[in-house]
Amino acid sequence: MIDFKLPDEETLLLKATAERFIADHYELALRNEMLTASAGQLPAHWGEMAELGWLAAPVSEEAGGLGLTPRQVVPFMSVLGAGLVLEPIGPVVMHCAPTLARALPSDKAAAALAPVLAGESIELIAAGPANAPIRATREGDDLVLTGSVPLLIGGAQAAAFWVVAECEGAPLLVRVPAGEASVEAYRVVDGQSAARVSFKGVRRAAPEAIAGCEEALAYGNDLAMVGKLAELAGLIDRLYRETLEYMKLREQFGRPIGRFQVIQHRMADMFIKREEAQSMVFLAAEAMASDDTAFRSKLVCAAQVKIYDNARAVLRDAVQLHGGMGVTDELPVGHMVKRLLLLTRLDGGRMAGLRRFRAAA
Amino acid sequence: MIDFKLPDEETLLLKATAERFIADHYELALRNEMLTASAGQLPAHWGEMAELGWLAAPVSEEAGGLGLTPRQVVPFMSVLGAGLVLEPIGPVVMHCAPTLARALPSDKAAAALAPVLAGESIELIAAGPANAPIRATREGDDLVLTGSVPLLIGGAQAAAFWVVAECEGAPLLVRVPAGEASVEAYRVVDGQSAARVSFKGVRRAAPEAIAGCEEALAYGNDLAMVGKLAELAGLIDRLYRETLEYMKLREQFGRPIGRFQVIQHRMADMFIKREEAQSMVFLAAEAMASDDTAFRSKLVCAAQVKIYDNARAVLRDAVQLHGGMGVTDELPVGHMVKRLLLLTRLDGGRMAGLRRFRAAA
Amino acid sequence: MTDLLNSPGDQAFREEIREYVAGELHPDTRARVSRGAPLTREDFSRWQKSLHAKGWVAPAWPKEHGGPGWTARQRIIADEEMFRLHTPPLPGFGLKMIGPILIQFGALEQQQRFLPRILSGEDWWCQGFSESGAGSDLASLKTRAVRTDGGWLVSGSKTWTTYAQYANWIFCLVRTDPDVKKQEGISMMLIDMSLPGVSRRPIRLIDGTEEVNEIFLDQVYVPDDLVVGEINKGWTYAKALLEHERFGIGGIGRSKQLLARVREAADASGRAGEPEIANALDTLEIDIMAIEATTLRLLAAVEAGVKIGAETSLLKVRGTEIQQALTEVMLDIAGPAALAARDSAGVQEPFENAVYQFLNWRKLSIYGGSNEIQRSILATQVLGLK
Amino acid sequence: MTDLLNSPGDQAFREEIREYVAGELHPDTRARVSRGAPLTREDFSRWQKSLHAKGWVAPAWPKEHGGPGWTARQRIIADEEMFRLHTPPLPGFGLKMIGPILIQFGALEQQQRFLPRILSGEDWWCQGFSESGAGSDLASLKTRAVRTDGGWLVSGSKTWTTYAQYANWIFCLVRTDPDVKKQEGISMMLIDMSLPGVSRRPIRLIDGTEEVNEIFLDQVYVPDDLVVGEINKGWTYAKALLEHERFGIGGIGRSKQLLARVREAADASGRAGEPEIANALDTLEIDIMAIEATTLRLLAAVEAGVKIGAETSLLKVRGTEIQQALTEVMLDIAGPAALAARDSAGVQEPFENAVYQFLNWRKLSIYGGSNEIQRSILATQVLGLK
Repeated sequence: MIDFKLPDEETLLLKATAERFIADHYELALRNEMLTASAGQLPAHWGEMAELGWLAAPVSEEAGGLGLTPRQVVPFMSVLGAGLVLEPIGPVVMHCAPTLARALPSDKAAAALAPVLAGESIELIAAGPANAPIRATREGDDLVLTGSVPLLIGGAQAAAFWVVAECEGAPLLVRVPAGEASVEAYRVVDGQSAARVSFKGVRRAAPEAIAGCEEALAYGNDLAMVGKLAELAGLIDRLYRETLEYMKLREQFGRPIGRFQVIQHRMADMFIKREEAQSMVFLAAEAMASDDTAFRSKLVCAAQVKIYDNARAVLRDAVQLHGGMGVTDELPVGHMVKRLLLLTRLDGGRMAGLRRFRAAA
Repeated sequence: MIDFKLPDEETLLLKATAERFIADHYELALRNEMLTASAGQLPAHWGEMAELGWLAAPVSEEAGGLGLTPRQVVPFMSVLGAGLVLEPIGPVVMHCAPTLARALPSDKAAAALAPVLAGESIELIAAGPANAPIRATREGDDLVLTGSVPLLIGGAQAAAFWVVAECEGAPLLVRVPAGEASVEAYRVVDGQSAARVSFKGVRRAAPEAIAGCEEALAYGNDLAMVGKLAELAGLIDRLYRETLEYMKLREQFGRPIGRFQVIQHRMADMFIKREEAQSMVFLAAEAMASDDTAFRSKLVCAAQVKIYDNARAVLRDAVQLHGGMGVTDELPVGHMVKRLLLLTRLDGGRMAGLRRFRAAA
Repeated sequence: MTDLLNSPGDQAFREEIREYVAGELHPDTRARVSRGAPLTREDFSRWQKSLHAKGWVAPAWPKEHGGPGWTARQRIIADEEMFRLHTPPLPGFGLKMIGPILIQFGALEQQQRFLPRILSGEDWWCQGFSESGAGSDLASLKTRAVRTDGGWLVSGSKTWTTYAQYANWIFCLVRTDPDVKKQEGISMMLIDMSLPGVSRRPIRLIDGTEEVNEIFLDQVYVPDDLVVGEINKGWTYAKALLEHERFGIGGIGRSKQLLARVREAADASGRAGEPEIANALDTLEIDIMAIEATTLRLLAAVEAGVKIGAETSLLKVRGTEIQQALTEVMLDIAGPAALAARDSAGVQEPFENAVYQFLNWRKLSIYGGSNEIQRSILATQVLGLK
Repeated sequence: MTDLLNSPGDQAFREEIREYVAGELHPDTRARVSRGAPLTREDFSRWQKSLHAKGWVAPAWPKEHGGPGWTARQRIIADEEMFRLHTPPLPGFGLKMIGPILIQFGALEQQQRFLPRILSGEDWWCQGFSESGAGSDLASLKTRAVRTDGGWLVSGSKTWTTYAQYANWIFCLVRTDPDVKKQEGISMMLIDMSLPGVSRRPIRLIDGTEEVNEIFLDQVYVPDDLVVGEINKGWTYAKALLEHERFGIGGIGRSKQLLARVREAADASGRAGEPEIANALDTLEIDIMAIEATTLRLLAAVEAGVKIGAETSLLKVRGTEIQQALTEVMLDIAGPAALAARDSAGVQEPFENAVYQFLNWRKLSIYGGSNEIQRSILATQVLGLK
């Protein structure tokens, strides 16, 4: 059931710790320094994130997590996204950990997740592109994995991959230590560390693989999308606020440019897009609680399409209204724009979202 | 070869007669009176149009016409379109007559066209929808025609139809007197007279049919489109000018609304769309002179897509900027809007144009 | 499209509405609404009687004045279901405009005299705010009231007066003090339309209907007891009006019904699968979800005590943009099948009203504060750009 | 896409250009241009030498100053072919800005001293108009020139100075009279960048490049013979500049080259047939035709003696909108394949510069008079709304 109650105390607390973290570690100059590290280096503040309990946030208590709802985690993810963190928090916290917590029985999940939630082992879901999935073939008691993930955020920092492999028409989830994969590290446009991860005939004992994980994978994918949408909604919100501020300060032709009617209407539209983004990310987070997976998926896809569209429009106007300053690397706006570009294009974009929306009955 | 020379004297003369005609006959109140006539009644000023030589304008001199180029006829058609004439000038002058002049050898064309150009007989090209063409089957020495045209402008006023019928995979052009067709008269949204015209086993002697007319039909269709685009460009121009005038006169909050920056930018955009429409209709008219039919068709389709798009946008803004007055029937804007709607939707619209554009190599 | 409000309680409430409507709505009315045809006075008044009998006619009125006592959530659901079931949307001049104003600002005798007749439909009200010279600059209105014995003599003219041909009362903004700042010399008066000096000229609209009118007032006598609240405070009351039922201005129920109708037309014409049509309709469905979600979020904030002001202007802007876009997609689907004049021999179902609805609904972004005005309100009042 | 200018004479002229370019263009330069990669100083100067040798380096200059004597039609064709053949677009600060200004307003000695070195590429010029406080309100610039013996002492700073790192000369607008209306106290001066007091700070752009700079002027001495035209007339000269080559601002050649590149990428990635991609690209091709046709129509009017003024602003607006849209469609086609940082191990052809070009070209609608400024120019100067 969809309900738009205001955030509860836990939500606000978690969000406040994220705000403090960003203020402490992500001033632009500090962040630029981090970007000079090699792409394969471990993320700077991972230990602190673990200590703050963040890595365990949306994992059920039985699996060793804090049991926060998606709705409670959204504002927190928004702050981290707008804060431009470089740690692979989305892929681990919103994707890998909650997927495993659902795919495994809770005792096994707790055991598998313990080092992840403690920040000792960065582990990621590794799925191939839709048109080129990773394949698992049986050879005796072994599974042999072949395929690759061209772009995996955090891939160069991971200790292990949970490979989504297609085997005889159904997906399996198979853990592969990073050492057994071929990992080519690089940075993506917004400065995050990523990798092309390839599995060239990697062998694992068949009984290790987790079967019957479709539901967990679907849930995890939807939750990861909600995490990404939370980051985007945060970025949209911050771009809106910084642009509005700039419109009030910047003077041209003897008055603040925010007094020009054309600017006013453009800002009104940006406000509308920000409000819609806020609404849709909450709607998607609320939908995650539904048992009706088609309903859940439909609402998550709707939020994806709307927020991607609004993000692109806000990007264009935020840069344009900042004028020359908008195209430099000297204000946060330029950096936010690159992260926003990345987040809206990691998957098939609005068209893929729209097709899934259509398919969800 | 595309050349954008300014209009020559013949062009300007023809245009001037059209302007005088509109001033004399198409004041809004007079036009509203004409709308009360039954849809099947003959068009009010057809005789005068014939006397002015209009019906013969773009027909070759050998076929009894004036031999004006499409380029010379465009400004004239723009004036008539913007003037909201109710006579079926486009279907006869830009479609039927020039098609026949190409489909027939010149002596036969001259004979067939004489009563048409003299204004004695209104004759129209009657082609079925793309997905339901009219069929001709051979029975002995006869052709039997079956099919219908759901919407034919001027159809209720015609003395004869030149039916485009598919026969054994190729088109034939067959003249059918109106009395042998079933004609259901009605008015369309902009007040023009139209009809659903059906051929229910109409019999004609096979030798009467004109075969090998593909090229003439293609040329005639392209020319008819140029005529329609000329009308639309005229409507866009007049909507732009009337809206601009209104923005200078109408006062709100103590000043002409054209002084508000948001209005200024909207009007700048309307100006751009008007300029583009003018350019594209001339481009299409110029292209009609090309021997390269793919080149001709590509440019005509490009003009169609651009002008349809711009027409829709100008419609929206002209009404919106006129405010309440824009949604009444009391100013010309409301009537122009209805004609513009009609003209952009008589065929498959922008998507059909875009597909043909793509197909023209 | 997907119902966002679908808890067991929501579903039961929907069921209750469906059941009542099924037993009450006249099939002719239902058919006209479902096809987007113009509605008759009979359609409205017959349906108002049904709703009044059930106590549902004024969802947002306080219970003591005859409202059903629904929560905001229930009102949203009711609106959605009523549209879905093709009930006619009752004109809001009595129920959503002057009624709430009298409840908030009217004298007790005015409430007792007029409110029951608004609920029952016995009185039909129209609105006398706009003037032909004023437009969006409403406060520059020129209709004047001059003091006379025990009341006022009102002269001037009003325009865009919807359904004035059916109305027996009009509530007007008139200038009672020409010497002060323009917003400060305006009063609100209730005028009996059968009085001498009141006359009407219908305005023919672009879609061929005559649903709006010009109203002329020539020395019309208005006794003091038909002035609303205080003299010269009319502007305040009119502004309060804009805030009443402000969460309804997104027109979500209306948009959903229209979307359903366009989808049916796309299916019927075999064009639902064309990518351009499918993409446009899915995108608009998502757009509707976004304003519904925003409405719910803002409502939740209000219920939690957060002050929400002019933010609701965004619902008007987006709602009308969506509805106009839907009428345009309908035309895209129809192609030439929509082009015959209404009621002519050429009309083709289900497109017989498509052009006229497209034309008629151009007004949505013009009236009730044009979308340009709404954006300026957002920029100045919410964003603080001034 | 289709060539609109395709008469036999046009075709012969195209052939002449193709032949010369084929023999002269360095393959490395060609490769960088064709992939949208950043260009080096060497790319520009090598190519300038080739064009200069042929007399083609300044298409719009009068023949007596070293132009090729082409017609407007030939200039359009040359621009189109040069882009199509992936020649590097030479920076216009010398060839299209200060050169034409000196031809029109400069002293004979200035012309003789500077024009040949502009053509040959011996001098590299940059532009000192913008200041960080001024932006679109260019005339409010603050850099001051104070009178001294035989010349002026200039102090202040300039920004958005493209390729200043390569330049040895800068032409500046400076305030020579602070006591008159802001447009009337501005002069244009030519400054040798090797002088003491001139310094530079590169500005890192959103795409990671450093093609623009801030320039600081600290008591820089400018002798009287390096003032352009009259003192306090600089604003007039700057405005005349905006009208020079104004028919080129649509960037048609550039747009066509980019469209071709995006189409190739669509084909290479197997996505050219997706309706959303195909519709977007065909629509943009038509958009380009529309501004090309408009350019030709306006040019024909000028040649027939019609006065065309600020109308050309529409070419800037639409041209930049089209180019930016094309960089966005490129990203749509690329999807995640465009997301690796430039020159990193993750880059995937042909998308290795797609994100950076998208980011870099955001500037198109900002510089040279933002598109907002252009719309205001159209509204006030062409439409008469003021």
